[in-house]
Amino acid sequence: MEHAVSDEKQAHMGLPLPNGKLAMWLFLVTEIMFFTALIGTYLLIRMGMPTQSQPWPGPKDVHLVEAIGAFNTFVLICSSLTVVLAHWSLHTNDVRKATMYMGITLALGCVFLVVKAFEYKSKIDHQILPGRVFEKLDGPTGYRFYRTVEEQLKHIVEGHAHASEKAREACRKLLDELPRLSPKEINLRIAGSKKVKECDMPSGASKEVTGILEEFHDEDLHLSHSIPFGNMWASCYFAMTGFHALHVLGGLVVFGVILIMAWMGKFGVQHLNLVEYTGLYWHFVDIVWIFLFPLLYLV
Amino acid sequence: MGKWWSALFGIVMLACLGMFMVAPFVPTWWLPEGVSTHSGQVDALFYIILYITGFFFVLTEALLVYFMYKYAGQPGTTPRPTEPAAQGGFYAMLHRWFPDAHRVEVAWTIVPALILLFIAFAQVPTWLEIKDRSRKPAIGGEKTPIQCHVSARQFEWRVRYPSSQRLRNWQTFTTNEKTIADFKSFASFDGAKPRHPHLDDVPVVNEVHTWKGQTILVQLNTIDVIHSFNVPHMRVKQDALPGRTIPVWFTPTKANTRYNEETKRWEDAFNFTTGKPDMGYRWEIACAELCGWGHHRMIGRIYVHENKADFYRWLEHVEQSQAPPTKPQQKVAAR
Amino acid sequence: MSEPHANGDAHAAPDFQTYIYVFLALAICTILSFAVYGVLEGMAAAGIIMIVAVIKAALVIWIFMHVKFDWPRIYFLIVPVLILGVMMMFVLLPDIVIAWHQ
Amino acid sequence: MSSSQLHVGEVHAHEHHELSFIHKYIFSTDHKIIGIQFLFTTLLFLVLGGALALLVRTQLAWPHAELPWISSWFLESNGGRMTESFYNMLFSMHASVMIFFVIIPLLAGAFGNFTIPLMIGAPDMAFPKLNMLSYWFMWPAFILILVSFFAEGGAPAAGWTSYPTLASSSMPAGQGFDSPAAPNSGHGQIFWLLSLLFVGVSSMMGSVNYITTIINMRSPGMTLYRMPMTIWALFITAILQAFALPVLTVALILQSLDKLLGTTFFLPPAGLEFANWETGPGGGQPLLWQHLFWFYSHPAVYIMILPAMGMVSDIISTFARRALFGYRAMILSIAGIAGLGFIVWGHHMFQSGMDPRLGTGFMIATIMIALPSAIKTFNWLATVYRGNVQYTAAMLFALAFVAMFIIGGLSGIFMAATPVDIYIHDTYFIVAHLHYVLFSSSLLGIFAGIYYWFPKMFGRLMNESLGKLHFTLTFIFLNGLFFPMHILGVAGLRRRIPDITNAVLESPLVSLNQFMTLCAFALGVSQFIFIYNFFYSLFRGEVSGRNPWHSNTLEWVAPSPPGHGNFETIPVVHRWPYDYGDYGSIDHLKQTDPPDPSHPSGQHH
Ligand code: HEA
Ligand code: HEA
Ligand code: CUA
Ligand SMILES: [Cu+2]
Repeated sequence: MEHAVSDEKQAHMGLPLPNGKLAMWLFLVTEIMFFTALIGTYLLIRMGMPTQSQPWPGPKDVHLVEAIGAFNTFVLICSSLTVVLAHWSLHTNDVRKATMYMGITLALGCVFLVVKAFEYKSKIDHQILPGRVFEKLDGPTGYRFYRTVEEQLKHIVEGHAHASEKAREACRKLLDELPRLSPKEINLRIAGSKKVKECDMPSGASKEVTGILEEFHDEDLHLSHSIPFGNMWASCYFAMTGFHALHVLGGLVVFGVILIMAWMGKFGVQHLNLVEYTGLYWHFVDIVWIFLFPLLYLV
Repeated sequence: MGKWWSALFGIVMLACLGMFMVAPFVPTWWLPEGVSTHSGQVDALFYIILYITGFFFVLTEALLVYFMYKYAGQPGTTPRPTEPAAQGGFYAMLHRWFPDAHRVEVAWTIVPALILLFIAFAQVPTWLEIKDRSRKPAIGGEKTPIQCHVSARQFEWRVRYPSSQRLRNWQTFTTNEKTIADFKSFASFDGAKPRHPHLDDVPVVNEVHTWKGQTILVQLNTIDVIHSFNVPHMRVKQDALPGRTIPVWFTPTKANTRYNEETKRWEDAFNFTTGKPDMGYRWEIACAELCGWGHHRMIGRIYVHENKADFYRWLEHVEQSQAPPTKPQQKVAAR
Repeated sequence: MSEPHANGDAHAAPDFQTYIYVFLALAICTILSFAVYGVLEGMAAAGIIMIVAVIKAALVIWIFMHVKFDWPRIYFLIVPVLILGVMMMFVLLPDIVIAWHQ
Repeated sequence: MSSSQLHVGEVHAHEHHELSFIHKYIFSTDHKIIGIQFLFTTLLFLVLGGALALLVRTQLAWPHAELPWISSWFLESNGGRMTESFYNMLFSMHASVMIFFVIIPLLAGAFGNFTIPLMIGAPDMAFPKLNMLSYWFMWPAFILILVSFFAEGGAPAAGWTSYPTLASSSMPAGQGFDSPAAPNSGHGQIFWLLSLLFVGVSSMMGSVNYITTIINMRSPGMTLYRMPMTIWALFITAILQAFALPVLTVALILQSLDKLLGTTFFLPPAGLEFANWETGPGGGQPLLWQHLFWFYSHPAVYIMILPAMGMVSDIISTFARRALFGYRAMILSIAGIAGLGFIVWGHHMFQSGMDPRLGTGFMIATIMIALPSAIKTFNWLATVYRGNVQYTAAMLFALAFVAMFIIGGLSGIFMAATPVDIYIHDTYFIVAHLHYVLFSSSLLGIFAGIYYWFPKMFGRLMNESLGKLHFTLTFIFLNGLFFPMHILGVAGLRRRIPDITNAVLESPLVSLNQFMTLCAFALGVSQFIFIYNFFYSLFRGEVSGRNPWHSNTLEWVAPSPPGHGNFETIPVVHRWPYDYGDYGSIDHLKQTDPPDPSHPSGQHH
């Protein structure tokens, strides 16, 4: 503080806590409320809406790989460690080591984001996006479903996707039959009766049908099918992980700035506070993920 | 000059008070007559609060005006010192936290606290009786309500009654499983559409009918935005929430509908005591939640028939007028 | 910004070893919750997994974020926010979760 | 002692180069300038909000009248008459502007910034740059809210509460940003949401800054229990904001996502059917918005009154020349209001389809809020009691605050009572309540504050006679305007309707509405006195000197207007701020007056 009254007196009247740290904690408090509201929204919607016949989608339904989430958790935990070690090194006057730890943290943060990006890509490929998942298949939605599937099938049949020959054959067959099928039947043919919920069964369908997706386990077959609460799931997933990712990005920017400072030789023990506050923020981001991971992937 | 200000405050506050004194005697300036079984309780609670708050209004404003008058600054006078804080016992404890506490402060904390607690707990029984689902009238016995489904949309109330036959089945005191299931099916909706629709349901628009003394259970729902089922005369108000069906029930204590032989319509706004049409007996369902540009004119009406027979007469009329055109079409409109 | 270094222990920090231990504990917790996910199902699994998550968060807050040292100075921020956050969700439960299933 | 009174001037001797105009008045980091910037911009928005209100009033009084010239200015009119959606837009924007761009930034932004460092004896805020940012983050908000007036489909018209699904419904993915529910809920609503997001970020920065400053930057001797009520109130308000605002931010973000990216947070599972559009399936909860919104917006109403209460406490004590009665009780009751304020949000939702049993809990909490408010009211009265009341314009507005807050608060009790609220909800009774607490209390409190601190801000006094005239007219006409609203509500007039001639209960109330509208116009015109007085005094007012009101608090120790760094010497505080009048020949003892055994402080220790 340029205009600070002498330190000793501030300490006398205020808390024995630097302004920056106090402000950082205040900021974190607002962040806690922010994520509480966000996660609370998710929990309430998730616990409130789904029913026995229309459960909340499991990780498999929405192409979510738990192991990847666990890996990312581990990455963030590591980065939490390195950032606290950076502070510790600076505390013990070891600027070089501190810089190194900062660098590792930055790298780990990047790894996290890259993994996240791949996760996002798989959602986009499978059209598991808010407002894009088909749930009820009657009325105009059914028609849109029909058109989407038609397009996807054409795409596969024309050979742009790396689908296996057999799978492509099945797709060609479905494409031929498409005009004669109702949207619900199309859905059944794609997903198979194990994945299609009772309410989405076309009336009179026999119960054991194996869908194209089931039959070929083909990750590259990007075919839409109905996922009850898929839209809501996607909304929550993207909102929560998206805001978390933005926070990660924010942290990375600060780490980047610190590293540039170090590169320019301007980084030193005088930045102990800066490193500590950044660390506080980074730990908070870590904690958010510690909750997001089980809530989205495991529970 | 200083005293003038207390006069200004006094006059304005008196004018406000006066307005509340006069309003009950101006015909259209006060609560409309309550015509449901619970309206009396609601009004009573209103008056309790009105008297308590009225008392505090007069007390505090009068003190303010009086102090403003009495202690208007005169040059040269210095005010007397504050009374010394009370000491000993309870106060010693109090003074640890409130070094400036006075006896009067304790008093004006505890007395309002008690009054407020009284106000709060006085509300609970009435509130639960009107809204709590455990008090919802159920099928079986003499208290069986008639039931209709109200689906709000921009900007009208779409009302659906069961066919007169099914309604009669509900109303017989010996109900079997099937009627019970039928009765309950009115509450289960998949979005806006009933999960088990009946082809013989009787749809009407913007009118809800029942008869005097008969509880009606409205299954309220909306297909687009939030609306509010607001019947001021019945002291009923309930928002219709997209995606949810909310039960609303009330029992009218007066009738307002008769069959007008001249116009061949069922007409409301009829005062049976005087035997004359009377706009005070038009009970409207005036949507009370902003729902778009037509919100202000989203108005339905409550028709309370004199007795059961009249009600069924009306229901059967509508049923026939809406039956498939194989039957000879009868021109009986609801209004 | 030169901050007043009000008192020495504002920067008192746990030593290197503690950090490593905490890190190991966190890693083990992560594996644990993943294992529970593979083995158990339903509410039991969910409960255990969430408890483990709370433990992890507590460890990070307590040691990594130095709350162990700063607690007397910042509890007045943390306690209310936790109360508020938890309260908000619990108050909404009957309304949004239970009411829907009626 | 002497060592602690170091000269700020000495320390910063090298800093006394002239700042350029831009750095001094535009991108200033000086809390006083920022406060004044907030003051000017928000007063400008007050004029806008007031103009919108007057249009609202016009339509209510003469629902079928063709508006001679106005109609040709606005696009949305049919045959010279205002369209219904245009009316909806008017009150929605009126309320949004008044709440988010006038009252909150005036109280927290203008007065918070101006008074906090001065009254605690600090040279500036803890983070001056952040402070500047918090002002400049308002500008995107200003611009966005103004842009929304010209958005396709019109400005938002779903009320300031923006309930889904009227506000939130969007076209199915890929069908553009129009709204199937109402044309104005399309693009305009999106601008509204983004605008409020910026307001939120700005307020959040402000509140972090205020809390840090008040906790850590107090001058020597300024213990917590020596802080003036203004500071206490602003402190607790900042805490309220820090805790509540993030929740609104989430709500705003979720609704924006619903509108922009097709998420379904507020869309029920089965979707909705509009006249010509069917939304896709949802899975969300319309009620969730109301919970999130009111979780913020109820505490927000206290954000909009507590600072005014603090200011009024100081002003009344100053001009009654008497110690504030029950200082600690006043602090505790503010804290109590704030604490309780977090658990009463459901009282806006009694009729919303919320679980009725929850309603009971919310009702009891709500009614109990009257208790701390009662303590405050009685303490104000007791402060005037045996006082030596100086009727300055500031004091008149402060006393009117008390008188009006009683009315506004008491009407709150009716609505808090769940069964009574069945009838009262969404009628003009609510409108009466909210204007009594927002206009007649908060805004009058703000006027009091402006008259009181004007000399400190600009070094000149406002004209007292004009001030008193302004007060008299405002006081009379606002009661003429707002008090009949209670009657309208009891008679059953619904709020938010452009045409009151439709329903049986409503149509007889037209003439009363016309009377109110005339009062509203008179009220609007009276404000020109204030505007004139403000600008006249800015340049021609009587030079005030340091302490024109003989006040005790620290800001009056500094020069008027205070220079860069506020105080020539760092003030050392020896007593609480309310030592008025009790000491025989001595009229008042400033907080900096050294202790003297013959003149004990009124505060017992
Ligand atoms: C500054 C703003 C402000 C303040 C301070 C308050 C204060 C209070 N408000 Fe108000 N309120 C609003 C702004 C505010 N409100 C707004 C803007 C809305 C409408 C939102 C919308 O829908 O658009 C609203 C709506 C609103 C509702 C919802 C109504 C509805 O929509 O159906 C309710 C219901 O309980 C309520 C209650 C209260 C209560 C109990 C208080 C209490 O804090 C009041 C306490 C004060 C007193 C009681 C007076 C002083 C005490 C005494 C003189 C002692 C003696 C008294 C007794 C013993 C009773 N308010
Ligand atoms: C701080 C908040 C605040 C303030 C100050 C006001 C001030 C006024 N309000 Fe408003 N109002 C609200 C907050 C506020 N209001 C809210 C929250 C709602 C609810 C909205 C909703 O339902 O969503 C509402 C709703 C509302 C309604 C109900 C609309 C409806 O439900 O249909 C009405 C109707 O009369 C109204 C009128 C007025 C009037 C005439 C003023 C007057 O007091 C205004 C007088 C002031 C001025 C005129 C400005 C000062 C003028 C100058 C400095 C210069 C002069 C300028 C000109 C003459 C153009 N307001
Ligand atoms: Cu429907 Cu308002
Ligand atoms: Cu409220």
